[in-house]
Amino acid sequence: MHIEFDFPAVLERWPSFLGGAVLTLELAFIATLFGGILGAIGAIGRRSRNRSVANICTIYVEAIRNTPLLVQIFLVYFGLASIGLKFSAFSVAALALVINVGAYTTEIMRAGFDAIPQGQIEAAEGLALSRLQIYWHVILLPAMEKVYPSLTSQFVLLMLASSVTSQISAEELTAVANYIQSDTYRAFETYILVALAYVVLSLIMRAGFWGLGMLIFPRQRRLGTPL
Amino acid sequence: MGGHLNGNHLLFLGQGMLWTFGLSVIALGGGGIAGFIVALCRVSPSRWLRIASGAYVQLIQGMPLLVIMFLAYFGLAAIGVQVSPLAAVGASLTVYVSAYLGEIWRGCIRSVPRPQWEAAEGLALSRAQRMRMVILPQAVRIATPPTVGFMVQIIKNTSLASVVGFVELTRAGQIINNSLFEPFLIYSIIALVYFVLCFPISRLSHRLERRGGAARETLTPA
Amino acid sequence: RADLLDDIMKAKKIRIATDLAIPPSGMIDSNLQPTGSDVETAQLLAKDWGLELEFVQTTGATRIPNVQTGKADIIISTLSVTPDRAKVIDFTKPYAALQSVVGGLKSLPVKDWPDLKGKTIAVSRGTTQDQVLSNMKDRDLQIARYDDDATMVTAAVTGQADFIATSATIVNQIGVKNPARPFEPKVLIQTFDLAVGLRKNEPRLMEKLNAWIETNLKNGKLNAIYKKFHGSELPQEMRG
Amino acid sequence: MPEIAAINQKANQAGIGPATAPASPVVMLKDVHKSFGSLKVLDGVSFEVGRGEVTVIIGRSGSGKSTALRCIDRFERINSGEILVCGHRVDDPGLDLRALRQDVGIVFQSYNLFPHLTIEQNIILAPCAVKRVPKPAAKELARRVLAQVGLEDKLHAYPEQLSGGQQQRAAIARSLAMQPKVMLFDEVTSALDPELTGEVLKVIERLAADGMTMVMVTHEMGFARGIADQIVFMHRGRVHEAGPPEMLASPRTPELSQFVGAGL
Amino acid sequence: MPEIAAINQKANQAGIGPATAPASPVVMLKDVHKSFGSLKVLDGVSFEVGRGEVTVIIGRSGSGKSTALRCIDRFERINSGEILVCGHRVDDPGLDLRALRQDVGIVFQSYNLFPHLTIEQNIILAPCAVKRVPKPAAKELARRVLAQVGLEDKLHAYPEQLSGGQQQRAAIARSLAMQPKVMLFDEVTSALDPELTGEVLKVIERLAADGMTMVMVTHEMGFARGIADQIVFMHRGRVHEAGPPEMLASPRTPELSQFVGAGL
Ligand SMILES: Nc1ncnc2c1ncn2[C@@H]1O[C@H](COP(=O)(O)OP(=O)(O)OP(=O)(O)O)[C@@H](O)[C@H]1O
Ligand SMILES: Nc1ncnc2c1ncn2[C@@H]1O[C@H](COP(=O)(O)OP(=O)(O)OP(=O)(O)O)[C@@H](O)[C@H]1O
Ligand SMILES: [Mg+2]
Ligand SMILES: [Mg+2]
Repeated sequence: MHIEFDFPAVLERWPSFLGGAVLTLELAFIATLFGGILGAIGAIGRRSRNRSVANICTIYVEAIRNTPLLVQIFLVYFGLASIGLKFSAFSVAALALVINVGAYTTEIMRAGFDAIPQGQIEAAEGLALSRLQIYWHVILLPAMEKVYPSLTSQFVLLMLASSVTSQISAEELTAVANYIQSDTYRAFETYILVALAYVVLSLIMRAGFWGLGMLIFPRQRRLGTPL
Repeated sequence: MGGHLNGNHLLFLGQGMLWTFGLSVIALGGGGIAGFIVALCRVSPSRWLRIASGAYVQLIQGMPLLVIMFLAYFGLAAIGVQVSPLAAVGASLTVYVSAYLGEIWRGCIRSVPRPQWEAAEGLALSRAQRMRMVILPQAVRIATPPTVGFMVQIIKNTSLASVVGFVELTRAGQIINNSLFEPFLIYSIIALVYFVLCFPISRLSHRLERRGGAARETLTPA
Repeated sequence: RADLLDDIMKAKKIRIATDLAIPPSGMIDSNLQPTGSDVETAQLLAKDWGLELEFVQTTGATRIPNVQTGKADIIISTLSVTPDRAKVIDFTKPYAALQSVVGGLKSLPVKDWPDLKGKTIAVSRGTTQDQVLSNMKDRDLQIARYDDDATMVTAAVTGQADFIATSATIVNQIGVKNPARPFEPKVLIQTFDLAVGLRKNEPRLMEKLNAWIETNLKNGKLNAIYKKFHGSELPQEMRG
Repeated sequence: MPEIAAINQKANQAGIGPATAPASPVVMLKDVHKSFGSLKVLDGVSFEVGRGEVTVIIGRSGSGKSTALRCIDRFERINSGEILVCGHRVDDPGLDLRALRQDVGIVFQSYNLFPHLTIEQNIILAPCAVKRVPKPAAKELARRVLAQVGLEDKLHAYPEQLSGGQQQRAAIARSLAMQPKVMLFDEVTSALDPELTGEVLKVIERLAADGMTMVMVTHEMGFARGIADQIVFMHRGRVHEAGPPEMLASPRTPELSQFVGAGL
Repeated sequence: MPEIAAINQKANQAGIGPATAPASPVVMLKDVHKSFGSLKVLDGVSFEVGRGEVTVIIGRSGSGKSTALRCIDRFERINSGEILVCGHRVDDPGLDLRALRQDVGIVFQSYNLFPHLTIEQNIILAPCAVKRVPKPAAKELARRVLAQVGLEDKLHAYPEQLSGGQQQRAAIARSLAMQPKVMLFDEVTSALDPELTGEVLKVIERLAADGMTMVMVTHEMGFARGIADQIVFMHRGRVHEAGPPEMLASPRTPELSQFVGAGL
């Protein structure tokens, strides 16, 4: 074949790569934080005794999980603009990602909530704790502990999926890669580097989640149970 | 440029949908078999097999599918191996799906309670017999809901096959949109089609999950 | 190693990489047939050389790898020539040119570059417009990059963008889609030469393509195709 | 043991020692019926428990013992009948659940300590969250109830670091920290080996001696005989026989005699 | 009961009745040491079990009873010492594991029936897969061993449709179907209520009466006293006392006397 690899030609753009990687991480962070909160609320909603609350949460989950992220991003970005609300691409990208990962998190957290033995909840009820107190003190943390691996995988997946926000002018890693590759026409070098960058980012995220796990699950820290 | 959505366009989307469907079948068929092997390696008594398959899973799960497809199609060609688009996409999806399903299934095999493994061992069953007669039948019941749930992801992810020239549902929509400039209409239609493809599967997964939940409880007597 | 031209002639078939999602150069018509200026150029070439034509569907990002790895023979897909790109693939003589402008809302009082200071301009990522504007560091422009023309146009139609940098043809199209937001060309950026791309070191094919382009620019066929889709003539000096 | 005295102050102030006869009942079930779907589980259960009294419920598996206990703390809602606990009308749909549960402590077979909290955190959770006891006072309280069950040194351990018997005692301490007026125990020793069982039963014996009102389901016949003021033998959702512990020695019905004989 | 006789044919052919003294030992542990990481669990355990003998291991939780039992069937590998079972050198790394396990049947506290198979399928699984018994013969065998444990009517039930005691008896039947020479039981009744416990113990008593060699861990002291030829009291990973059942009545060490007394 007639391909001579020239990594330096692409590598010299490392500040752009770095900028893109940082933006990707920022998006992932915001989506993880708020998506996590949204997911916890959604999961509580899905288990609510109030039928309409539960139904709304179910519709949210099903609508998001069964349509592509790209389409959701377009609908949010252009939809908001059509009704006169103009936000930066970054805000919209972050918003769309939060909504998206919130739906997945809802399902995962619900499974975690369901996995808390009924006996635990009854013991808490027997201690006169209110429903909210039970969620907060007895269910939330152990449930998160149980589903922590799936939860973190989902967030890493989200980070990888955030590449589609390049479509609406968010300058994350893939966007930068596309720019560099069309500027230099060095597609292979760019794609190989971007693959490496994503692997590194996902390792960073996993390490971060591991550290976070150590922090919020003190029992794991004390007893050394592997997460 | 311009013009209005007509029957031909819908036909075009329909063809795209068929590709989406076909690619999904390939992904799940190939990925299912490979994933099964990965899962077995992940629980293998051999340390090296476990480590190697673990690294494989980590690597693949750290890469966007788009990049895997790109490297499979163009990267292999660059080192002199010409592959057809279908082969490249099939291989990429197989590799990608195998990493995820392998990991899901490993969890399911692992979640068959330890005493069950020991009971089988105590009956002098060989390792293969234990797997086949005792562990796998139980793991399958646990594995069905997450596997079916993962199918939904794959159906949506086949859209990335456009990178090697497949005009599946999303790409078909893009092409039509780029000549009609009706993004709302077209993307809403695409969303709807995906929803129609995916929703029944999601529901199925829920139903199975509820039944699987009951099954799981019976796995740990007393 | 084999010569690409011989291969093409032996196969009686030429495989041309074209992105069918970049109107008005490549798109599909309402009968789902490929159409656009690049498409007709490709068809003309195949006819002249007596070859069967196969379009290799690409996206913007995969045009180059497709010829590098031999999955397509040449690219006719609004490739504009830059020195960086010329290190990776070879370009023929230009067969067309693209007039790029900054278009803006009719109602906005913008006449020249200074008026665009601090304004956000939407472009298609990685296009030559993108490169040129990105290099205008002193003009203090904000650039929003979209993945393709359609998304960029949608941004303009819905109000996410008040300025776009693209061809004049596309700028005029926006008002048709949303009469409430008519756009007009405001500032001329530059006229870019568009060339056919092929993998490096194929001198015989290059020679034959150059000859063909020269002939068809002279006889006006390429100009006619261009005018049909872009609404304007090719620049005088190109027509020879 | 001054701590125990403090906890049981009220009972003692009322002048009721462990051995005196019941005054007005603290727990009363009257013709309680309860079905799960078509399965009748309680079929007209009635009994009373006086202040400071220990009632032991026995019966074979599935006879409805746990269900009866759970109805008392409104973990199950009954279909008909009347339940009165410390002045709360448990059968009333408008019952203030949390007020009821402040007066009633319940401990199950599976200890159900919260695994992510240390023993101290397990104990102070409810007093702090429900009764708004300030943290330092709650910690003091935790130390006191743990001493009561002989676990003062396990304050900062996590449940999984404790043996089964220790976990069960910690669960009892957690209930005690809410200073309940009645304690319910559902087979609290049946997951334990004889030695651990002994530890837990000793704790319960001490509670009884201090005048705590208790209802317990147990299979430990010897223990039941020793501690109970009243024994309730359930069979097929009914109270088949009830009376003082001596009734175990001379069963009136063949069912009870079979049950007592079965354990070898 | 001709079936039982058939199963225990070999023992009887050897002329060894239930009450006779042991001949050459079927199970022998000699100075067995076993650690989990830094935790020493077995610290020089030795005992022997003769053909047709019943040995009961007792001791408090964590003393290493289960571990000792598991070492006999090579579920755990020992660090040093010697284990000989039916002529198999269990401590030998090159041991033919599956041959050993054809000679040894083991039953755990959690019955571990395979939930996806009927009782019959549970029972014929190993004979068909391991010993290549043809299906019809295996089914005949299943019927026989189920009759032995009093469950002939449950052939086609799934485990979850059985009560705990029935599940445990089915698990014993499954082991019997492999016609083992030794049976190991690890607290097989401790998840059961007194009545169900009685059912299971009766089955084991019958096995003992028919001359099966058995090693069992149990907390049922009364039962141990009645059935054992030898009692092994473990404490902190050692055999603290061993001897005939009468030793329970007059413990020589304070540990045993505390253990025996603790259960109230
Ligand atoms: N939530 C429930 N739904 C349906 N049936 C139930 C439920 N809880 C209990 N039962 C049934 O009610 C009957 C009585 O159960 P209960 O737990 O009160 O018995 P028990 O006397 O406590 O038995 P055990 O000694 O085994 O604990 C049983 O047949 C049981 O299967
Ligand atoms: N796989 C293991 N890894 C680490 N420690 C273990 C393991 N299995 C058992 N232990 C430890 O070894 C010790 C002895 O355990 P073992 O199960 O033999 O006791 P036991 O006498 O059977 O007790 P119990 O009556 O509670 O069943 C315990 O301290 C236990 O925690
Ligand atoms: Mg019960
Ligand atoms: Mg044990």
